[in-house]
Amino acid sequence: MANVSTSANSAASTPMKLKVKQFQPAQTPTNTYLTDEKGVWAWLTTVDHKKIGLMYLGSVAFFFALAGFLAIALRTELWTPAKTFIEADTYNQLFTLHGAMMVFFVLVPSIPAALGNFILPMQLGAKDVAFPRLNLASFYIYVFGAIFTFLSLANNGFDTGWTFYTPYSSDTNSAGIIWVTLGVFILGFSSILTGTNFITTIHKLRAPGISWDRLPLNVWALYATSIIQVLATPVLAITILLLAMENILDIGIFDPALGGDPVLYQHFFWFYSHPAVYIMIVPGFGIISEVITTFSKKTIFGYWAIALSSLAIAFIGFLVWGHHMFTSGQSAVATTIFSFLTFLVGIPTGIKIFNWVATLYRGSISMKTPMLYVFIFIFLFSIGGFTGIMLGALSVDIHLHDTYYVVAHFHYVMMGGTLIALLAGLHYWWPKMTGKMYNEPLAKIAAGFIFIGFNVTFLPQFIMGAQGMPRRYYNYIDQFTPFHQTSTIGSYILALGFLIILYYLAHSLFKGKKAGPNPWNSRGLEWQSTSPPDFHNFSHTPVVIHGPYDYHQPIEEFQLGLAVEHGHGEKYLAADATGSEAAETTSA
Amino acid sequence: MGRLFDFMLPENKSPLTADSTDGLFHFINEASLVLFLGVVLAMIYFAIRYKRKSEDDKTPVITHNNTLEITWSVIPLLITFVVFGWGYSGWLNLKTVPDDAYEIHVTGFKWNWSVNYENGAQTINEIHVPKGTPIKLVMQSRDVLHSFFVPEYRVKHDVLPNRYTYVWFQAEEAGESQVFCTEYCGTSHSNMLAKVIVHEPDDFKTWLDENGGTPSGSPVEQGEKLVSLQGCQTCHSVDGSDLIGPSFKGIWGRDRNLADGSSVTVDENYIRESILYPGEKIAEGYQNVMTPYEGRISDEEITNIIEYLKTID
Amino acid sequence: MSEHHEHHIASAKQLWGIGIALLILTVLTVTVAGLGLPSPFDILTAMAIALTKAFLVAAFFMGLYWDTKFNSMLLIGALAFFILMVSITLLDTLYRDDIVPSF
Amino acid sequence: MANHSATHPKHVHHHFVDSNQQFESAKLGMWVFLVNEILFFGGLFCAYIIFRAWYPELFTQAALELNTFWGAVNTVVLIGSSLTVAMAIRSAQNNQKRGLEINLLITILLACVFLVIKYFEYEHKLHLGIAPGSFWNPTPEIAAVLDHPKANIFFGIYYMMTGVHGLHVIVGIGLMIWLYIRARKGHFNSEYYTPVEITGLYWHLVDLIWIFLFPLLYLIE
Repeated sequence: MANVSTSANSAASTPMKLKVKQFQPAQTPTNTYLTDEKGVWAWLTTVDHKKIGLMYLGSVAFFFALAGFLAIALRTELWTPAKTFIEADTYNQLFTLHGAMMVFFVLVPSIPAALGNFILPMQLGAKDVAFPRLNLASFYIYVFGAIFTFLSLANNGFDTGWTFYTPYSSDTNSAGIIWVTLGVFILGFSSILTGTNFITTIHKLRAPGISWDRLPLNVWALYATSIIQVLATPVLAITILLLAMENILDIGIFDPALGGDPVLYQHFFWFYSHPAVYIMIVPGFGIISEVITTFSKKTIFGYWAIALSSLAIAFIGFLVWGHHMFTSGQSAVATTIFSFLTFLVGIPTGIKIFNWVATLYRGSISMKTPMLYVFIFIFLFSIGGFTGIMLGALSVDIHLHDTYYVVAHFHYVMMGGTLIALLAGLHYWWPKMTGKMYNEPLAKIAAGFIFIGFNVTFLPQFIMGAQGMPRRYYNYIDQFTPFHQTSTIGSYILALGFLIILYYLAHSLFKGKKAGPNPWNSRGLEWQSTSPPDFHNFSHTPVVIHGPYDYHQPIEEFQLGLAVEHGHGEKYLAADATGSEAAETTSA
Repeated sequence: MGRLFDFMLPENKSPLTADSTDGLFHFINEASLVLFLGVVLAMIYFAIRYKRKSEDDKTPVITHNNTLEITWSVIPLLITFVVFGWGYSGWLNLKTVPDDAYEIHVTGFKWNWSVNYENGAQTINEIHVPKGTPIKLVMQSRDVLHSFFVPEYRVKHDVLPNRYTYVWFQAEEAGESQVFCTEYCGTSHSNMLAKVIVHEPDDFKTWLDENGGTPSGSPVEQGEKLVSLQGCQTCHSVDGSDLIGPSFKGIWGRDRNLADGSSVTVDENYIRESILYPGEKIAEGYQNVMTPYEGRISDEEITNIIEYLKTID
Repeated sequence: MSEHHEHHIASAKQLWGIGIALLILTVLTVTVAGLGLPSPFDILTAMAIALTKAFLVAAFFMGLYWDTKFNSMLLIGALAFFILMVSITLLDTLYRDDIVPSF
Repeated sequence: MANHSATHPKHVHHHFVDSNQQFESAKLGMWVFLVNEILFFGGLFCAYIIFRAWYPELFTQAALELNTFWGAVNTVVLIGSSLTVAMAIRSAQNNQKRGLEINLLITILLACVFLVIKYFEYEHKLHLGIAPGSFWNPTPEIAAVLDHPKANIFFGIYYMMTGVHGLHVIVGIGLMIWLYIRARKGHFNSEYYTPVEITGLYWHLVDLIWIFLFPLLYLIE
């Protein structure tokens, strides 16, 4: 190899010279992160971001299965207008638990803490996240939060809905509420620490050559997410703390009986919980950008539009929380402003969708399972988005607020968006994580079940919501019976889809075909390591000379095995944000 | 009429409050459908048209196109401005109560709607209104948050314990409309239903006159009426079936086991205490969920209720 | 980015100077509060003094003055989001129209 | 990685290239964490501002029950401790082991003084029945002065703000003790003093919060 130099931003001030060595990239892994340390104890005490990511993935899958099982129970109860098989109080506790678990234990940590933990350092060419021990700590904080929440079940449980609105939540004499608030409080810190870790990692641990304009869009999305986590989650922590004090001590800030204001609680709660929906969905956007380029074999269309729209969503997302409160009795001024700002947050989301579709134009499109999920994502998430516009419109929201329309809307966004993106990412990176391929035909069948099951479950909910069916109802009036029954049938199909996924993923672990380092021929840096990756991700600090979506460059140029030569200006360019460098290679 | 998404909305029985909402609902649905089909069909078309032929396919380098970016940012932005303006004007209409509106007071409490009229008439879970007149409901809650929702009028507002909120509507036909509570409020949230009953103006006048004035009848009759108006039967049955609280049937004079292990005889003082301060002595096997009636009910009314309870065997 | 990055070391004189300035400002704010200024001005002066103190602590004790700009941006950003939270919530709480029933 | 770790000083973790990258990362991480702390207290400040905007007369009335003198003394104590923490960092940067230990000790001492004063303030209020929430039971004399239906809420906010701040002081003391032990063992020098630096940042933030709490709670009569 003679001189390999990058042309990006050649006008920048002083290009940095790096002595670069070339290695023969390993094709077959020797010492992978899975074989490096073995045994349960090594896993539980590991500070390796990949293992922690997998532990998160396992936990998230566990809670998803549990909360999903609750959802099936709820849907079954709603088969008939009156009691089907459980009591009203049980039903109320189950839907609360379903919501709280799905939000706090599944959606919030799913993509950032599970997939993000695994992929982010690899996409940056780093050996680990900035604070590996903190990373492990945040996993255990998450586990403790979960334990506290389960302890609440042993203490009468809680039936407040996941929103914990006062004064219902502060007046209910159930020890369960105190336990669950404690659990959510603790859980918040897990989220905050993950966010802190990611921001620092992205700023300080990028490999030479990864300038801000070569950052994978997944990293941009995780960056935006981390910012929201750090800015919003502490407000949830203080809100939940105040709520617990309200319940234990009656301090009176939120309880009208003591002179407080229940609507103020809603402001505090939604100041976190609205941005939190972007904590859940924005990392999904990142995955979609990665998958859609790989399977179109084409440069992303509108790199900066997609990267910056993530940041725009993160910012505007903080200004719109009051659209959950249009009927709450907040002032007319606030309502008007919140409604107006709500529409602004729809625009960057639309921009992303248009850019993704434009990326497909004249691509080389391969409909592998991850790509199939991207298509499902765009289909479902668009419906979620358009119905969001409906709910942002003031007069219409008055009619639709707190009905099944809202339930359907946020399931389309959260499940049709986040979870489908998670599935896309899981299938996409599964070979990297495990070194095994899954059964492609079965995967497509499962995707079909999920797509059909999902729509059968939630489309009827739009109709019955608009017809007036309120949410969180144990009994309902007869006219809604057909919609509920269709929805229940859909939920069974959906569950079946997930069972198939569980089966073939487990199967692939033991019997799956070996995956090469780069089964999709992706240009992403994470694919230039072995599958599964080396204990330190890359055997040497990689040097990056092309962007992650430079599909017009021959793939050989991504597999040169360029690495920093030791003792020759060995230094990350992380702090050097100008993004210009010239790499000089010497053959090894 | 005859719009594509008509099947989604319930009948419109209060055009003055519902028309603007419905128009916007249809507009957003139809505009969304066009955009949605555009996106999805383009996506599917590309997937077929540019299907991968071989692993060596070359793709063009199309990094961005500012004209396109601006187009697909500005056009949706303009559409959303229209939606905002339309929604805002409709909402202003919902907030602006006509000056000549007829006022009725509604109180939400776990899990009933109590309704008071100008002449002292009182109903429970039924709101009687004349047709063709704007009606203003002044609402408050006695305990937790509730929300008053009539789908057929497209009106909804939360009902709060510490201040008054209101909705207005004008029903144009005699008949009934369903009322839901849409803010989660505990065990029987889904049973906190009511009906708006729309009368011809003359019928309403007659109804109001018949039900107004001071309560009359024997203590037992008055007690029975009170028990029904206060919604006691939502939680306490009179036929012995077990609801959220103990049944009234055969309660009088019986010994009752309490949650703390002691027992008490059901007499005047126990019933009085249980109405005013329900948290003091909880019956075994039941939760402390009843709202205290201290300050809301007179001694005479309690006496009447006691007389009535004596009669339920 | 030099090869060998030197961390700024504040001189003892500087640190003591800031400490004494903070002390004086504390005495000042108590004194001004004792004067009993009319309503908006008392809180305004108290907050102005508190902000000055906060600036001194952040810039010199916490070293933001010598640090990378990004860390200052973080602090300012946090304050900006706090102000957003308060001001938007005030848009509700200050402008509620309470209606009183007429009978 | 064998050849890699050979060039690594002992305190640098394997995933960092050099000491400087590790230091800068730790500092950035701490600043991001401080952002979260500011928003955490921000919720309480927000509640304060909202209720003050609703009931200005309550706040001026209730502040009379708070002792300005001791509040001011505590402000001085915390400012002093911030100064000693800054001096401790300076000592570490200059390889002055003794200076580092002494400065850390003074900081711990001042933090304890702060808590003791706070304890007596609380004690006095609880004695008068100005207690949080359901323990709210002011003596008749206090009730006569504090004649406001929402007085309990002011003190609810007061106890939350000072209580959460007090917890941060306690955590700070724990961190300082940990630093002191490590300083005794000679872990810190001009090349490696990251824990001192970032704990210092935390401690200054605790001071910053108090700089605002003091005028808002004590100085509004």
